Amino acid sequence: MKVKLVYFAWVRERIDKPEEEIELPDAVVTAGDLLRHLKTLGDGYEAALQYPEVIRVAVNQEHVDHDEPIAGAREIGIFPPMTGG
Amino acid sequence: MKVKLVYFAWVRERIDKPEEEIELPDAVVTAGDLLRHLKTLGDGYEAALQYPEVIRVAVNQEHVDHDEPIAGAREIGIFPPMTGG
Amino acid sequence: MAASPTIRVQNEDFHLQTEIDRLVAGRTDIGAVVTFSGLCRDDGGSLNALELEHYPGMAEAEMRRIAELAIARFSLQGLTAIHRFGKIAPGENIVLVIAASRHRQAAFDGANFVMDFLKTAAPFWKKEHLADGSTGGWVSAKDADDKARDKWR
Amino acid sequence: MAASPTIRVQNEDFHLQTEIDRLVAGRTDIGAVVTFSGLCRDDGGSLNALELEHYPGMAEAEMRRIAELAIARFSLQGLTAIHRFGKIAPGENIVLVIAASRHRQAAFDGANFVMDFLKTAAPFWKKEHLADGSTGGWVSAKDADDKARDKWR
Repeated sequence: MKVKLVYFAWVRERIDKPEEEIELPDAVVTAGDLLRHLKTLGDGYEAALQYPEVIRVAVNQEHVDHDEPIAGAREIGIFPPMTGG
Repeated sequence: MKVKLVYFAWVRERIDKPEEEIELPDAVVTAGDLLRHLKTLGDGYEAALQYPEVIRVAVNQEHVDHDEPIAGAREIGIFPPMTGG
Repeated sequence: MAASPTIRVQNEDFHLQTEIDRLVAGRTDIGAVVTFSGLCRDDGGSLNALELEHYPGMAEAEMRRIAELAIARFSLQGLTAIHRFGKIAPGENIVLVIAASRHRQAAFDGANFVMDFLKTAAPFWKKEHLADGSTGGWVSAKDADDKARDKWR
Repeated sequence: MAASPTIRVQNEDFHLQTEIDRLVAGRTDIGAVVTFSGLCRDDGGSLNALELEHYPGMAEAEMRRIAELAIARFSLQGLTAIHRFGKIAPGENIVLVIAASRHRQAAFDGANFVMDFLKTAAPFWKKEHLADGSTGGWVSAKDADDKARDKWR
């Protein structure tokens, strides 16, 4: 599955790019699987996703929990807890 | 004791004057005594103070309970429950 | 030093933006501003105007007392309370409360507290003037307003 | 029919009075308007600016979702939520929420609810730029904000 990933705040800074398209292995089923997979892709990913439990994931611009499947995602956002307002 | 009484809203309308100075008998000690005394002064007072328990009293522009003494009052306000805001 | 409230009782309308600007201008220690505007409402189209009567002197004094309680209780950085009197048509402003604080909940609570006490303790009374030319009588005080006030006990 | 919220995410400042006027103009069914303004605060004088980053598209969508929840839950007559992005100096506006309703508590609760969820669910992030030219880093999310949100459960 090919998917567009978009990164924000310090996740974006550590991975050092705002977005990318990547091909996901079949074993990546849930949002949590995706974070674990990305973490293996290099030092920047490792630094960004060191504590995956704090990372938020949005599929097609809607929040999802880490145990939710990402099948059918066109765009997946990956970012730290929100601090707006 | 001579005191200035000021009336508001339907208390004012029923007594049919906005204020007056009256001489109080010595037996009038508390705010409640004052209401009971005023009620005897005529039909308008009777109509205004028919249900004295709902009437609010302010001594020198500060709310008082009906059992509080009014000694030393220069001005006593008598009015229905407030409905501002 | 506790902030000093701005209190006004007036016939003329107020301008919310002007009052906020006055409260926050040149300051960088305010993180949250909550305003409450109370307007003359007319659901059924039967109201011509509300007439607001007040107890001059005592109205300002009560509003100031309530405002100072709120400043102390919620550590507010600033507070403004303005109440109009006279005839007010549907859609027009009646009352404005502005609370400024470092953090958002204090500003919400401060404005809410002031409104609850203002409703039940500030000497104002509303009389209805109906569209058909008659007088709808004096608005009755609501138990719900006493209950709203009691939530701050 | 439920009111439709006004949602905007923008770089430029907003004007509170204009937004209120837009919400209440020509209406006589609104009795209460509560506004919340969140400002960039700098207690110590060490902050040059906050930089607000957001997730375009999702930020608006989340704000709209939160606004529609608030309208339904508190029977609001109108709701406006505006959030800025980009560099914001101390004393400047960051966010505005306006809730309009028949009665006052619904307007207070509506604006408070929207702010609590906006803080914890709308995709915005704050980075500090310090007066000495350095970067203070990203602002951390606060447990207190999660707790504030959970009071609506």
